[in-house]
Amino acid sequence: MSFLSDYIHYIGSFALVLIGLYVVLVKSNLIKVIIGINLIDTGVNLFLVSVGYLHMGTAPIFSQADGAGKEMVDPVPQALVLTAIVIGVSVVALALSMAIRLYQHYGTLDLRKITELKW
Amino acid sequence: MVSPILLIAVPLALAFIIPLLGLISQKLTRYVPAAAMAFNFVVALLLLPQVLQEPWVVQTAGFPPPFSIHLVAGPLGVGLSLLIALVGLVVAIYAIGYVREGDVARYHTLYLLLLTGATGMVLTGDLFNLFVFFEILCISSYPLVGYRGDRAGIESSAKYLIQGAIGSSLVLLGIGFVYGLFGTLSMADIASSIDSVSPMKVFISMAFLITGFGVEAAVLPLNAWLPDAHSSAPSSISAILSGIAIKAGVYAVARVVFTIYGADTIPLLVLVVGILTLLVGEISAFSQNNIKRLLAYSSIGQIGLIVFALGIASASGVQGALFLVVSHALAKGLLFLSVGYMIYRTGSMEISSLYGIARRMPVSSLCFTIGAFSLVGLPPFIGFPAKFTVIRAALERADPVFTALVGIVLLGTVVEGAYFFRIVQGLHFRPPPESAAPAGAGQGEAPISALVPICLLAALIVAVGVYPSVLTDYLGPAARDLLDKAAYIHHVLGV
Amino acid sequence: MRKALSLAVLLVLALGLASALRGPSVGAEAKRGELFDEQKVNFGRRYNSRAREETGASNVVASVVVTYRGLDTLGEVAVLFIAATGLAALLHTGKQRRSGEEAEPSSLIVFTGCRFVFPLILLLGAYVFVHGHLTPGGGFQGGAVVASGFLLIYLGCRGRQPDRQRLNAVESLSGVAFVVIGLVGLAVGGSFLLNFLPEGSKYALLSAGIIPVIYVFIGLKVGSELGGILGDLSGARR
Amino acid sequence: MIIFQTFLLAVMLAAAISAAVFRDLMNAVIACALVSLMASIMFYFLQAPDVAMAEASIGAGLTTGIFIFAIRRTVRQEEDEEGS
Repeated sequence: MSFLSDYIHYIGSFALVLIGLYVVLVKSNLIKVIIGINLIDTGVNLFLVSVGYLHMGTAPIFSQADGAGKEMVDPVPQALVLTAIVIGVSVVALALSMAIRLYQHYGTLDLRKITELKW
Repeated sequence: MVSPILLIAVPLALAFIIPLLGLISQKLTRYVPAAAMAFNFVVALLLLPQVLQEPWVVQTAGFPPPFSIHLVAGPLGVGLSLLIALVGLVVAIYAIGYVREGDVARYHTLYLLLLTGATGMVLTGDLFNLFVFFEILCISSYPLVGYRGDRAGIESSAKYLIQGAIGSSLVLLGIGFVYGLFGTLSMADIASSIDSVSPMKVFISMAFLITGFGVEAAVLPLNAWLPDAHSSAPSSISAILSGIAIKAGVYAVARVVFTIYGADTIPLLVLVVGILTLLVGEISAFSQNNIKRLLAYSSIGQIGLIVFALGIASASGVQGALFLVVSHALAKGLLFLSVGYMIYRTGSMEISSLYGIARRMPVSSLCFTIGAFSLVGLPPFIGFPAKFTVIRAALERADPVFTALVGIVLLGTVVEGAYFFRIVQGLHFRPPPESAAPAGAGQGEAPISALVPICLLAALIVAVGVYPSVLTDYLGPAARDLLDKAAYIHHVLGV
Repeated sequence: MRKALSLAVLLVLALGLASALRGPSVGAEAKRGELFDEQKVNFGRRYNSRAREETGASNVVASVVVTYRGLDTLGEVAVLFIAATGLAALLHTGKQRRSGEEAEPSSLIVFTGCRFVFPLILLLGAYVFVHGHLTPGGGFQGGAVVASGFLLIYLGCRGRQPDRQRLNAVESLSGVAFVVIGLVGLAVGGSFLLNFLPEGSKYALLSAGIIPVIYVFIGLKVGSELGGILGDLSGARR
Repeated sequence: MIIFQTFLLAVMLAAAISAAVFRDLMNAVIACALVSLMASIMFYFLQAPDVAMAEASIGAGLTTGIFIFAIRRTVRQEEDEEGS
């Protein structure tokens, strides 16, 4: 059981990263690839937050009720993840606008058919 | 009193203002990047003598270094931001006349932010902050590559974005591992406690960081995006991508490897990767018919040479690498800028359609020739002392392996010389093609707003080539800044 | 071929990740604090023990985001600004293919409902970013809530679009304000983004110096940027 | 508690796999939103309420919105895979 509680978050986040990477590498539809990028982002964010997690810790927010006694989890990875989430949504939005433009040019989103240039 | 933070804060504020300015007058927005880069140039020039004495560690939010983001304005950081401001200023002046179609105000916003990202990368002393500025650099270059909105531009920009996004995810994973291991993000702090962790874990985090930053640095297996992106972007953007953006990626890799993990971890692998990148780049360039693709592949070759020089990991090797960074930024910027109007005038990127253009555009062709000769490494230009320094550094090691590698480098130079001489000969002496259809875009020389920056770059290349001591006096402290881990830690943490 | 190659890459990555997991040293469970002397404990412990005295904010994450790592936040706002700008530049260059795409207006009930709910969502967003230094939430979350209000407008109230010029103006002004606050800190105390306002009393709305001020600007900026992105992607006319 | 978190992770991974295999892009996007939602609940359990709010509003809400806008302006079906 302790193995589960120690590692489950890492395993989940790495599995998510690997699924996303699989989608990016294997799929040829551009929107599917962007979905893959989104999955990778979520996985990496989950990993970062798990790094800062302290077993039985509390959220890093002081409140009037109590707070003394328990140790708080690490706030730094949470701040990093806030940044990473916003960067992720920026990349996804840009990629989608490119998908729209590519569709206007080629009438398809299949990366195998979009081969004006050599890869 | 100027502070290095102004190098980042002022361009950012100006970039935020551009949309407001666009409401008043679209024309005014064209001058903002040039103004911002001129400001940066002056500030960096003022800071340089001071930081040569002692690096300036800038704290933010009023807390001492390891606990809040800090900038480390050492000789290397300020020197590179001076280079970025110089090339950025020149290209910004060029772009005032060159970029006419499309959404001009947005072009200039993105362009300014790209340079801000590069400046932030070379100045910051915090790992995650490095990542954020890296993202600013990358994300602003994606739409700029596809700025013209044509098929090739959007396609290469989309492919660039996919590879770049995977690269940044890897960097973020690496940062997660580093934070898990050390509980700190300040590079000096990590470096000071690197020995307390098992080498295997250190290696894994390093592998993630290097692979991620390596995508932007375009080392061998990770550079599939580069020829497409550099050749389909507008010429002014190609100049910046080749001159500045790749160098920023290389800087990130070098900073992480040298400062965090120490110079003695450089394995032979880096040298081999550098040499392979050099060979593949030069040989692919040799077989190109498209002038901008050729220049892009040549950039790959030059990056290979820079990585090789960094891989020597001695003081003189790093000096040579920095010299190459400067010379390549100037020369490749010059080449892309001078080619820009040739392509505009002839309406084609084929080398054969540029034959004989020296009669119509003498100044541009002359400047192209200067840039090409400098890249090959001919004596009166800046490329010669740069390549000479690298080769001398490699031979100093007195190791048969290094001697053999120098042979391969010279072979690459020969290939490089062959294709550049072919183009130069074509530009000046071949008769123009029969089907030289004037595209109605005007004949003759490029406008004055383009000639001034081109001639400025050409003059710099010749001047530094004749008096290399202008630069070499400064390269020593800059190389020490990168190599001397103990001094870096001492300056930041004060221990 | 490509599939096999991709699977090989994935396998290598999976092995790397798995080997990194062995041993307890990933994660906050690692006993980092004992390895070093007092001065060099990890960031998180130091912030948790000192942040409230140093910044006056009850939400440690907010104080980390805005003061200790304020430069990151500025960069991140710039990234979102780049995305909005680049997206508009990409979608509005070249030929405009827009003909007969004018959808029929939505039904009266949906239209009225959206118009009724929209101000409430804005209010919620404002609440989230104003209280960022006291409770969970802050500039990004509040901005995202505001943007979801715009999403509702773009989905439900076709034909009645937010004024894009005004959105852009809000976006620019709040970005400039963020940098200017940072520069005021530089001028006053010699350090960018210095917390130069009084800390006030704990748990009060007006406390923690510049943190709520900056969070308000971040909220406005993120909200208008994400709203602009949504507007551009939905194909609404400008 | 840990059992519940494991269950959440299992749902998240199942949603991710279905996002990978669904032919209909709209379904894939909805599965993707489910992944973000589960991640957001995970963040809450990991004592990160700030991140949970951001992920729920940005990841599950806005990202889905922009995906849907983009799909509306392009195609909804993924092309057949004819081996590569």
